[in-house]
Amino acid sequence: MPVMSYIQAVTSALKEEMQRDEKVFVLGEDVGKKGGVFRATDGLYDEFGEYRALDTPLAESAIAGVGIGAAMYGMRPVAEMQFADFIMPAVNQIISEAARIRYRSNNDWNCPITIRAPYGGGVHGALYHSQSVEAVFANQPGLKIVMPSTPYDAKGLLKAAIRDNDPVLFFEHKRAYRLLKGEVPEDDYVLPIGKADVKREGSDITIITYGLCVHFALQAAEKLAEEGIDAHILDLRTVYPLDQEAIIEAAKKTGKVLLITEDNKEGSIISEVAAIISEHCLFDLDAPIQRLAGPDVPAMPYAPTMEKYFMMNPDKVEKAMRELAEF
Amino acid sequence: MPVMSYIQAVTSALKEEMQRDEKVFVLGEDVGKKGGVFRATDGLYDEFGEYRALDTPLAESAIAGVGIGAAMYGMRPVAEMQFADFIMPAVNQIISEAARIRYRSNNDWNCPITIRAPYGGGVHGALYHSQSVEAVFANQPGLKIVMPSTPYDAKGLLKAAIRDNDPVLFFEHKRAYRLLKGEVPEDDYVLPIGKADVKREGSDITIITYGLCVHFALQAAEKLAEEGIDAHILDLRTVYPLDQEAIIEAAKKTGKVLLITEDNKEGSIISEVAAIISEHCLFDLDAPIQRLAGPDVPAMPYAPTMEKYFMMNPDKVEKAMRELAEF
Amino acid sequence: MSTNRHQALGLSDEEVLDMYRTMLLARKLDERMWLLNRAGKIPFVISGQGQEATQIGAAFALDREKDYVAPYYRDMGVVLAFGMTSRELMLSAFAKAEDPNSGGRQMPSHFGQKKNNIITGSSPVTTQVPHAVGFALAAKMEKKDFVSFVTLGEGSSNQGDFHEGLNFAGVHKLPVITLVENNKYAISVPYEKQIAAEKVSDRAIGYGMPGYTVDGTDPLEVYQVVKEARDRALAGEGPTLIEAISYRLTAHSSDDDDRVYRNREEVDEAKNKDGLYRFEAYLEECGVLTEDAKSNYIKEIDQIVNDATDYAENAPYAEPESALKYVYEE
Amino acid sequence: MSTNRHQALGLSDEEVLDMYRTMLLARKLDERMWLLNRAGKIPFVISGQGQEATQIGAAFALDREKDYVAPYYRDMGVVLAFGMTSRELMLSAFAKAEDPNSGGRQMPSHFGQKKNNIITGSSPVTTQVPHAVGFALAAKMEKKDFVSFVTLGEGSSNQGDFHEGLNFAGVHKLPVITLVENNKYAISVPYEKQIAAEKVSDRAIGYGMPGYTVDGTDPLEVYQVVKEARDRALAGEGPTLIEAISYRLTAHSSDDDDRVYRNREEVDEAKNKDGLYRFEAYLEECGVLTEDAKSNYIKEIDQIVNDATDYAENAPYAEPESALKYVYEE
Ligand SMILES: Cc1ncc(C[n+]2csc(CCOP(=O)(O)OP(=O)(O)O)c2C)c(N)n1
Ligand SMILES: Cc1ncc(C[n+]2csc(CCOP(=O)(O)OP(=O)(O)O)c2C)c(N)n1
Ligand SMILES: [Mg+2]
Ligand SMILES: [Mg+2]
Repeated sequence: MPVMSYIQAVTSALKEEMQRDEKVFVLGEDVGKKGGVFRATDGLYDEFGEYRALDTPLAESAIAGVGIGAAMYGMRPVAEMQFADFIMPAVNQIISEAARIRYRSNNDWNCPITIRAPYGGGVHGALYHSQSVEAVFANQPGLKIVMPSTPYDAKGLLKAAIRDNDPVLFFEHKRAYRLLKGEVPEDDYVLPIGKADVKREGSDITIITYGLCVHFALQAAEKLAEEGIDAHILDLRTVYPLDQEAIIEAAKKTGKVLLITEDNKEGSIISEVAAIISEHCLFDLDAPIQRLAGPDVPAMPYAPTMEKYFMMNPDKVEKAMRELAEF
Repeated sequence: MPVMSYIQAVTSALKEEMQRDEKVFVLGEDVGKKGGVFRATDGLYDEFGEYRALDTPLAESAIAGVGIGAAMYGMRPVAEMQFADFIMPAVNQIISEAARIRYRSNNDWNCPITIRAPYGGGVHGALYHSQSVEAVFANQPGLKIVMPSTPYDAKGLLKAAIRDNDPVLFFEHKRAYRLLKGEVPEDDYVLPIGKADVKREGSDITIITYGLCVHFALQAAEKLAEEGIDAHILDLRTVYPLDQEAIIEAAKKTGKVLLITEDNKEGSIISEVAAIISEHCLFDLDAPIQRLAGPDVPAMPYAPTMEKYFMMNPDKVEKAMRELAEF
Repeated sequence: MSTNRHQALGLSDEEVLDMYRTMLLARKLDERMWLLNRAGKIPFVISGQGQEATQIGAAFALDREKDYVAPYYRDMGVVLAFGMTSRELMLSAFAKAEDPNSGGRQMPSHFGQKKNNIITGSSPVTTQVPHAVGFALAAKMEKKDFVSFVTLGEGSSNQGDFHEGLNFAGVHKLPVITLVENNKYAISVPYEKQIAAEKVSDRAIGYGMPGYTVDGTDPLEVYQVVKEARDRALAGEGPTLIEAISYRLTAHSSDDDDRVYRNREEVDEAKNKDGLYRFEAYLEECGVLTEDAKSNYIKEIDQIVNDATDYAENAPYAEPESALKYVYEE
Repeated sequence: MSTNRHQALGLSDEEVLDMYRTMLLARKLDERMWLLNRAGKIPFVISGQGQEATQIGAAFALDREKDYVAPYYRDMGVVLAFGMTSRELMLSAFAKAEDPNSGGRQMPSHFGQKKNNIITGSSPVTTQVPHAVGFALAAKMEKKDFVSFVTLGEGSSNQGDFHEGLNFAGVHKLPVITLVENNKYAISVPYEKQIAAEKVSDRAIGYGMPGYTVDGTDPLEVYQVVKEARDRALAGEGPTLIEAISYRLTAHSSDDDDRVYRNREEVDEAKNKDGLYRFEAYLEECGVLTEDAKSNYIKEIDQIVNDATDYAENAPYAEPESALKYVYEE
């Protein structure tokens, strides 16, 4: 199997889906001629032409809203928000419209749009190019939110998102783009949206996380394995709606649970994970449910000192894992 | 003490603050001549003139954004979103701007805006005039979100919000407006933002909730008291950031916790409450943390059958409380 | 008979009678809904009274088989013209399960019906503008010969989505027609407190498209401008912005009391210029509408409205648990 | 000496020399930042090169004691004119604790400094437009004699906030001046794929305000139009929309490679029309700027830039834990 970077996996998913289905097209700021500011849509303009790799005006609500209209017609738009931080002007279109179209029309209409956006920090992006925004949308039935942690998952889940008949938000960690590499099949494959994935089997402590933090947890787990601490790592992959069954199973497996997110702590995805566990497996727990997250400040600062203080990393994860194991 | 309805409490808070401080003004759609679609700003146009009770164009991002600008200058704008559902076009201004102004300027600038909006269902408002929207904002440090449950709290907290030097979202339950009446002092008073409030002392089960659901819980508690079930009821009042101390204390008090929200369940305010409890008082619990919430569908339908199915009410609360007591 | 205005536009007598009948039907259904609301039978009405001429004039200029419409809540005239039935409208007013718009999930006048090319709408105003642009983009990409047509109130033209949607359409010369139904108020707020432009159509130049302001109480004037816009759109010449000026004859909705913010003289004056009755007079004048035909229409429509009301009133609500359905594909 | 252009505008020789010096300083600081970036010393630069004439022409037409500015990320010229120092700008480029804009929290060029009436800005484009309108609303309510001034790129004028903000200002005739710095690209997307209007200023009529398009490489032309706009604003005549046409001489930012989407000839042609050097030539022609004075400026500025760089490079970062401060009032 060829080895690909995370962003190559994204690009190849887009390309293959566009080859497979004429209705698939990408739209967004600089996605055409330039091939995207991260080059995720590189080559699509040349291969598929101006309209299927459409440079839009700088207007996120229109990118989402025009995409929603095209999706209702029967196209398969893949809209790009240049940075996840800039999805905010499109919130009304996403929450009030995309998420509610099937429901409000009693199944008469549907909205098969995919909205991709690079999220996350550790790239000197400062307050507005580093954020995790999933929590804003993770209370909106009708939406699905996918956040893959590996090139393999990125490709298989992006294909699934594009083929899904409902709106999917697809957040890609921008630091993962070139940092993470992995084997990706050349054949067409899709992975199931809505299913978490065990990334490491273990028996001492359970880590539940998603996105780039999966990578940090795996790194930390290798180190802790040398000390005889055996971590079970569940990758949520779809952060909304959550895979309750997998969460419950993973929590019960070890009875000691650490939840990790790069986002601010209060009101994050892992709050819901904690709530599910405390609702369903309270008596299986041997330790309080631990949460490791960004501090509750608006977003990570630019200066390296403060960025590092905010940003998740393997050391912070390792420390929290060890503490839990020792509980 | 005079008895006032919830909406009268809101109106009198606005009026008194406008009398007290010339910098305070209200702006929004139909808040001037008409006095608001719910009449929350009734009389302000006549007393304070066109500009201090300002009818704006129909454009929520401008209502928030112009208010934010005026607040940075040093005014005390109280912006009204006609329905909480229509706050969505203003999300970018609220999250990217209001919430981050103090932080991003390293304390050089601040943004003392209050944004009021009627939320909640049970009024035949259907999908877009019934929603709880607090979860969208409850992951944004820099913001405070206040949701009062009584006329007394509404007045004291709205005054506190207006005097607060940071942005406050103030959500008023539209069904509470005329349903709830209570004693409200004639003198000036403020209540602390960020503090939960015990609305009923009890020893068997702990209910933690906010908004109109406090009222339902109190009603149910009276009934259950006859059966010898003694409920402790904590009203969050400020749903972001949460009053962790009060939550932990209330949970420990009885060891049996029921969390209630009218919002959809997954990713709601009570998910964070559950996470706090499971992090801090796991070994004090005698039962799994129960959550009672709206179903995970986009929003409540219009037809009375389906609306009732979605909407929280005293019977649903009573049933959940009884089940928990019997656990 | 000398050529009259509608013949000059290429409209047959049959067609204008059909227009008249549809306007009258919209008005009568609307009036009935207010009665039902005042009788406590339906919780909410929001009304198109005073705007029927705009709506019918526009809808008849479209290809009602091919074109897609994204109407707003006052557009009963548009959806009737596009094939929604009186029963269906009443089912929606009563929030019954059989309502094709939403199965009773949405408030009345939140239209949507795929089989009739009516795009589902919501309450937050102006979100439909980018949607219509999206349909037009699909038409261009797929080389289909339809246009999309979207309406909104003049107050709603102040939303960001209006600007973003129209500019997108202008840049890509998409076949979309935007009709602003300027009824002079946004709830209580009059035009001059809403919009700084003298005319809403003054905004067109900012989006590189032609803009027109027409008398929205004259269905033929609206017909003509929409027809021309449609021709341009199909010829690849891109979008058009149209403002049709009328007046909101009722309160904003059944929840509103308009006496607080506008005086009766103003309303009465507008009632004297009611487009429905002026069109009626025109058709009578040019001999197309006879006394007999008119009373037949009135009788027929009365029956239709009664039938629709009875049918809808007796229809069942959706089951409570059906509230759980159709969040995602099933 | 016969009257020259700047005297006709009421600008003294001293003032135009000050303008020139500020333009040159902005350019030199900017160039240094690119060098620092390429040397790996600062992670990011976003540049005003090519737009200094617009910025300085505009800023000098304002009352720099009273007026409030909401600049966008290319506006180094504006903030220098409003009193931000070279050291302060470099502190921001190096993300040091002493940076007055944000204490090193924001990327460089995210300006804000209360004592100099520079309103704090963010990355999401166009949000500053409603803010400036809010300041103007405050001026009107409080009967103060200041105006607010806001800038943005032409691509950013497609955001909903532009529309909503300008219409609000137009309806209430607020003293706000909106300057669109049209540098012909939004990152890689050229004007014609961004904006359907022939000119951005064509949008003014839709907001009931005058609109002007001027040559943004000529500081005097910009000065004049902003001055007139300010006079109108103070006279209660409301807002103005100004478009100043220039060209982005650098890539979008230090992260961008512009060779993918525009050819070198186009860039070179624009460099030949560089407003800074054309203004220099003008001042030399009319005898205001001597060879001596010029080389003194260059020397002085070189020193300033060196000093600022050294100072900022050696300044400390904020403590890690200070990331926790100032979420709310403390
Ligand atoms: C985003 C949003 N904000 C507020 C409302 C509440 N609202 C419903 S209709 C309306 C006025 C609309 O005025 P206009 O666009 O002129 O249309 P008209 O009702 O006059 O036909 C308002 C403020 C809404 N539906 N959506
Ligand atoms: C809301 C938002 N979307 C996207 C971006 C990313 N972005 C930064 S600058 C820019 C282009 C801006 O173009 P223009 O307004 O013409 O200003 P210029 O950079 O040319 O001066 C884009 C797309 C952003 N900052 N904010
Ligand atoms: Mg109107
Ligand atoms: Mg530009």
